Amino acid sequence: MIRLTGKGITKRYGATRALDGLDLDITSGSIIGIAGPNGAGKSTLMRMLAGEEKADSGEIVLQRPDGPVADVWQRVAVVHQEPHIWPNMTVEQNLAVGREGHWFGRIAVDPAAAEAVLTRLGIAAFAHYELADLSLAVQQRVEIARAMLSDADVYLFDEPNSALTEQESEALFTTMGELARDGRIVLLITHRLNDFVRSCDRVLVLRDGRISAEINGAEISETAIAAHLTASHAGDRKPDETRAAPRAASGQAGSPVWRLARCADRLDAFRDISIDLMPGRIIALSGVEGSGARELAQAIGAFRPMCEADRKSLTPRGRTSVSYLAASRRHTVFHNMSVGENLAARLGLGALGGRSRLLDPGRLEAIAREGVARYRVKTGSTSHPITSLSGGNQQKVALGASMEENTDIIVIEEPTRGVDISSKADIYELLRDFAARGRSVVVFCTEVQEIFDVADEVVVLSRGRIVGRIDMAEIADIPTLGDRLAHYESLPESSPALPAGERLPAFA
Amino acid sequence: AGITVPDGAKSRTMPWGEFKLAPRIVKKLEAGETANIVVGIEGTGLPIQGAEMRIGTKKGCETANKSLSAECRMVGPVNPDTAKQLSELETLLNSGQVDCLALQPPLPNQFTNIINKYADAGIPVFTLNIDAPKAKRFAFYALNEVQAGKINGETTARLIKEKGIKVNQIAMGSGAPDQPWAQARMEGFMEGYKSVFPDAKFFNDVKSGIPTGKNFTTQEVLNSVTPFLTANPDVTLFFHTDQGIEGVGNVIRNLKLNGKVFASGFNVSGAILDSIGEGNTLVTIDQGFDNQAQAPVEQCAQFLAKGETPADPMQFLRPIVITQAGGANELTVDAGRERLKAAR
Amino acid sequence: MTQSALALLGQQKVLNSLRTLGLALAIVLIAVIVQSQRSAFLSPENMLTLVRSMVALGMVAFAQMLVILLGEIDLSVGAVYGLAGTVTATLWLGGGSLPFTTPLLVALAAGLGIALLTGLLNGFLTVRAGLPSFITTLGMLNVADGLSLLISNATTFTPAYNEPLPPAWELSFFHGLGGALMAYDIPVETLWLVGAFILFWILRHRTVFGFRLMAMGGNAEAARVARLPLKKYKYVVFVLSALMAGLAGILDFSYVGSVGPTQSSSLSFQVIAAVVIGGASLNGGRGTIVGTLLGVILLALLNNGLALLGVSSFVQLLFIGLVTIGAVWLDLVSQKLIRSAGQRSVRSGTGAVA
Amino acid sequence: MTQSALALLGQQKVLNSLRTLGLALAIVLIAVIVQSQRSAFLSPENMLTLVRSMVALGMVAFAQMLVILLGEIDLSVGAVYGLAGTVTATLWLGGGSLPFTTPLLVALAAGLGIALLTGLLNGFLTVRAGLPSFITTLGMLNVADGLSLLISNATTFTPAYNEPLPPAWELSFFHGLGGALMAYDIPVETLWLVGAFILFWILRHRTVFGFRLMAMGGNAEAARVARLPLKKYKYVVFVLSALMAGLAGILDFSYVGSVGPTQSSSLSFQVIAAVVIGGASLNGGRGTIVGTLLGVILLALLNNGLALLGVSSFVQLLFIGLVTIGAVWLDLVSQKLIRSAGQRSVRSGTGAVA
Ligand SMILES: Nc1ncnc2c1ncn2[C@@H]1O[C@H](COP(=O)(O)OP(=O)(O)OP(=O)(O)O)[C@@H](O)[C@H]1O
Ligand SMILES: Nc1ncnc2c1ncn2[C@@H]1O[C@H](COP(=O)(O)OP(=O)(O)OP(=O)(O)O)[C@@H](O)[C@H]1O
Ligand SMILES: [Mg+2]
Ligand SMILES: [Mg+2]
Repeated sequence: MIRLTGKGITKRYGATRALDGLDLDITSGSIIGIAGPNGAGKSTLMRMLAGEEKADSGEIVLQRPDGPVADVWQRVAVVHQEPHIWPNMTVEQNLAVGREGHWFGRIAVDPAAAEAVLTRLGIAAFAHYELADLSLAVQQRVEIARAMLSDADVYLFDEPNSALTEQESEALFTTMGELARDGRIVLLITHRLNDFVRSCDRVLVLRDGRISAEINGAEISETAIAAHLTASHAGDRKPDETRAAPRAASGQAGSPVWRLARCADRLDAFRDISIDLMPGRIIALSGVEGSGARELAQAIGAFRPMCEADRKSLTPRGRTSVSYLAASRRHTVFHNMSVGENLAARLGLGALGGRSRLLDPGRLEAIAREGVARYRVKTGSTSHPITSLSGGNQQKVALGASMEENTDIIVIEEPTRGVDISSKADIYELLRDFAARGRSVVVFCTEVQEIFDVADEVVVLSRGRIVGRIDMAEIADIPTLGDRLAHYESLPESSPALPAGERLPAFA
Repeated sequence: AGITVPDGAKSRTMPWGEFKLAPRIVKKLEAGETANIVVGIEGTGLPIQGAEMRIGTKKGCETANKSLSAECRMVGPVNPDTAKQLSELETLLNSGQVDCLALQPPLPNQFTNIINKYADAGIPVFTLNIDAPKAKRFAFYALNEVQAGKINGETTARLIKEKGIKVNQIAMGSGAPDQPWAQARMEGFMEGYKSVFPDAKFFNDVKSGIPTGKNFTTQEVLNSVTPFLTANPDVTLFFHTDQGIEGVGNVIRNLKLNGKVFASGFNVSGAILDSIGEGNTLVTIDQGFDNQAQAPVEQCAQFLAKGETPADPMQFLRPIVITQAGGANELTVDAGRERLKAAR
Repeated sequence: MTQSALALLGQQKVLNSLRTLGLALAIVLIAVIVQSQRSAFLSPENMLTLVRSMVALGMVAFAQMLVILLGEIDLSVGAVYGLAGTVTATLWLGGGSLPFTTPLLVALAAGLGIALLTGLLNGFLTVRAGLPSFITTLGMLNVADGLSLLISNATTFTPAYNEPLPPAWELSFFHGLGGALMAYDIPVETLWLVGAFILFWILRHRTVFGFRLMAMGGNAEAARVARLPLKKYKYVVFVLSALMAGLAGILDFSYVGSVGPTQSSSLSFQVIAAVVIGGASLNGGRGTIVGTLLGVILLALLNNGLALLGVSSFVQLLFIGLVTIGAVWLDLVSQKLIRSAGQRSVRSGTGAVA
Repeated sequence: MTQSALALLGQQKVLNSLRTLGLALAIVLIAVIVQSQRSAFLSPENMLTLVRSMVALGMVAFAQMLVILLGEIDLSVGAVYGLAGTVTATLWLGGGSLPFTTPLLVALAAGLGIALLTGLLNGFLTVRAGLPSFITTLGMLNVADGLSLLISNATTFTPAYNEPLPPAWELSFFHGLGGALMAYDIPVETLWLVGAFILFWILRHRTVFGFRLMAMGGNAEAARVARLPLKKYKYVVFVLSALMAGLAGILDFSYVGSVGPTQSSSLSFQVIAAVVIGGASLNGGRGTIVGTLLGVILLALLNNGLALLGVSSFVQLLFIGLVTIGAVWLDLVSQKLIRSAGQRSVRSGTGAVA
């Protein structure tokens, strides 16, 4: 049995206490969950355990059956919240970095092991593709593969499945379970509470840099964890109330904001797509990696070329405006700018300019303050660098920036990626408000819960075509939705289907 | 309809050994084909120098064409670049594109090997402006830098004496104070000046010339000489070894030091001549870059057509001295302007 | 320092504005050393000389900073500087390889026009063809140099002694552009520097343009997602950079009174050095106009100081190298010190409260 | 092309290896044009001249590529190239500003030693002090130039005519380093180029060192987290770069037969241009040795071809600029074509199955 203990771990960034004398005692055997609101210090804890940064004070001990380990970090493998990968290298090369083997010759990891891991994660077909060309979902799986390939005692997973679908997550948890049963310590951080319920025997709740509660065995349920997470926000909704009731308004009359008729992708990721983007409606696109759903979202967001049936290229016409938010923070956050500047980055002179048509710093500051309050960004000040925020808070800023644009259509990939549950409810509400003003919202998400909570209508894609449409007014609970989605995705096509991974790479 | 190549050109005993004109060239000339005379210089885009040498090459070519059919080309990097100049010379040699070479190496003796390669391949080589005395070259055409500096020093001192100007300290500057030619000019200037005023006080010596910008542009001179003269009010005579004298004249005018500080130097331009007219600049020496290129081109034709080459390899050209009033062996400002115009 | 001043230091905004303090410190230090050796340093004449010597470098550097802020680079400025002057001179005065001359105003327009064209071409090749701007502008540097030499035939032009002499009003107008002296013998050229500083400061810090440049330079990919007009802005910065280079070339021509073939790469090099010394990052997304100005001052001051001190040219090179490294180092160190002082104060502040 | 060949193109591996095809194409194109005009182009003598002219550029560029791969830059190579030669010459031959001389071997060691030292200093200032390498190496460029002038006193050294003449074995040994001719008149120097190519190719593509350089250049933060030895590697590449520059300087000294103060910045510029033309990215993480070689060949070929064609030096500049841009453009276009052909084939492949 392996035991990992931490005593009084403290880490400060400027005025922020990210970890405040945290004590930890965990043993191998099962997956241990760590829950906590955004900015609680979860990722910081991971960094300390992995030795990526030094704690200000405190002590971390890893006890193996044969004695304590000298350099703890050497026995720790991490899956980071934002993938730490090398975009200029192929998937195969990415796996090899840091464990190149012999000094001389062709560099590669043990091909059999690599092949096995990649196949298991469904990305074997991409082995020779450069990561820059691949989507966040693939990049995240490469990060997972890197951890899987290392022989460690402690495995840390920081929101590993925030861009994975239900089935893909399921497969990941199976693997993690195997690791745990094999006698390793496995830690899981996630904001999808359901993940804790299905895979953990023990959940630690982290708040304000300390472990504030612990839930064990049968007590673990979504409500129980949520209760701990939202304990101090008395006025907050319970998660089961997240799903607001605007469905009544759905199906409103009116002309579509934009009508897609038999559209296709230039690179053939999808074809034959007809959708009406109605004002006031939130449409969720769903589909596994390679189904074309993500690409369709990008195309509606005018980020990817799309053409009509006659191969003419297509962009929203007339006065219709679109704003698009990508899934990866690498594509949404301006890391050289402050929180406030990021919130204003997409705005034009109309919003930022003073009377002299020059940039008005006061105006910018006001917008920033408003944004920080509206999107519940946990930050010391609007002038802090965005990179000093926790993952979830960065997401709120990015989301805020694109919503502040006030376009006719907003397209968002993984709207609440990494956002804690209490903020999720706020974000759904904001999206709904947005739609209510006669605008149209399109989301691409991989989480069934999220689709259930946010969508008015679901469009399911498989192999580049629409295979099903679900009107959410007919759906009563999450399992029903899950079944419907699984049903559409497994529909046989006229010809034998290829495994998902064999399809075209999803060029980002 | 070619010429008969004289035996004196076909083979010749030089101080450094036997020279045999390449049979290729002989055949060519006797068949009446055009001889390729190549002038390879250090920098075709250098201010003054590049333009004047091009004019000299053209003039020389006209004379050359009186004795044989010749085509003259100026080659070289735009700005000094030893490696590029060398590989260009090698390329031209290999492809048999040169029948006579007039070469300005970037530094004394630097291109000894390549000159020897040309000579061994039967191609006559003359140097100009900068010499390679150890190499198998026929002759060298240039100012005698020390002598030109000396004449400048003597003339300057004479004018100072005549006008009763009081000189406290003399500074010497250059765009390239590290280069042998610049140091030679300073050496000559000191010698010439001291022959009149043995007790003259010099701010710096030959090895520590004041740098005024390595690109020889007036902008740089303004930025360096202005603070220098401001900081050293004792310096009342500034000798500049090159084009920078134009900038020194500007500085004296800008700082309103007319009648207090004087300059002497090298080269001509409208501005330099005007400064002499105003009396701020006492003496300038027109190096005659055009002559330096013209002479070896003409000599190439002389050799190929008549087998003649100068007995003394050091062919020093007469420095052209320009002063306000002119004098024996000196040009007046107006005569200088005429020359400048003609050079266009 | 008092507790409250220290607490102030903890604020990000204050920290950001102190970014180039170390550089300013280095400049003051050098000035003090030079002044202690040569009292003429602080004389009005020398200060004028110093400022005047910054004109071309500064004007071109401000625009270059925007290019670098966007994550690109413009190596061609030195050549464009030369080309604009040469084209103006050849057209106006004749004597180059063009068979005709034009009035001054046309020549000036042509000089700026060819600069504009180079900027547009730089933009086109970088944006449309997708070439790295290092290659685009390196190529353009050679092309512009070649053109300038071809057009002028490597001649040196001096309007005041030209044959035929241009009309008097043209001469005085041209002289008035940069060379003429105003009250206290201040050359007109310095006004252009001041004007350029104000203009570019506003452009960088008080317009949406500058704000977006920063965003685009920091993360081009995110800028694309946010649909910021990246391509258009690239065109604009390249055009601005080329125009400023052309303008500076013409102004220097006016001030110096003559123009000839120049060594173009050295100006480009100096300009980029000034921008980087001023704290801009060659990766884009970071850079201020004040920083750039400090970089320009440092370089000009070094040249001026070393000339005042009468240091030999070999030793000058040594000094320039060492001081450049030293100044940027000092800047880094002082930034670190300020930052940690700020953090300490914040922490002790919170400690007191807790 | 047949279906299977197209399918092959679809494979990422093949695509990656075709990366510099367009550049090779441009080179062949230029060669064909020059040859059609001047039959002497392909003569053995001219080929030897061509290859010889690539030696210094190539050796220095290979090492520079590693620096750039890591996302840094080394501007000081030109100055180190000059410094190593000058130090060797001054120590060996005397006549500079040093009051003593040493035997050749000591002088050679000192020449390489001072190159090593510059590399270490570049590494130190970049790694320890955290200065941008642009500043570090720009400063070092000036320092090395100044030192070189100070030590040599700007003298030109010619071993064969030195006073006193060095021992015969020293002269022939030194000549043998780079200048001596082997069979078919091939200069020894070219062997060094071949050796450097092989060495650096292995280093870049067949060792953990090269692999990790690529990783570190692609994402330094991820490399830090993966605990790759970033700092050590930075030292190594700067040292390698300086050493190769020093070595090239000494070899060229041997080949040319003399050495004097040179304009150093032009070599640095050319070297970086060759690396970038060869497809390396100045942001790091991308670059190959074969690409760099092609970049070097392109530049050398251009000089050689234009000299052969007898183009005037002003027009040469124009051509160099245009061809540089054109070649890189061709490279980009051909990459895109190959890529989309590959994608089409993959798609039609899947289409057939579906
Ligand atoms: N590099 C940094 N500089 C300054 N502050 C930081 C830095 N990294 C983290 N912090 C701060 O530390 C706190 C904890 O951040 P951390 O990333 O650990 O949160 P988290 O629990 O992972 O949140 P999330 O669920 O949003 O990912 C936050 O307040 C954050 O702003
Ligand atoms: N308001 C908008 N709403 C929807 N689509 C838009 C909008 N503005 C631009 N687009 C589309 O987004 C894509 C990128 O637009 P943008 O004008 O920002 O590009 P650009 O960088 O200026 O490039 P270029 O003008 O050269 O195409 C284009 O396909 C454009 O048609
Ligand atoms: Mg986190
Ligand atoms: Mg546009």
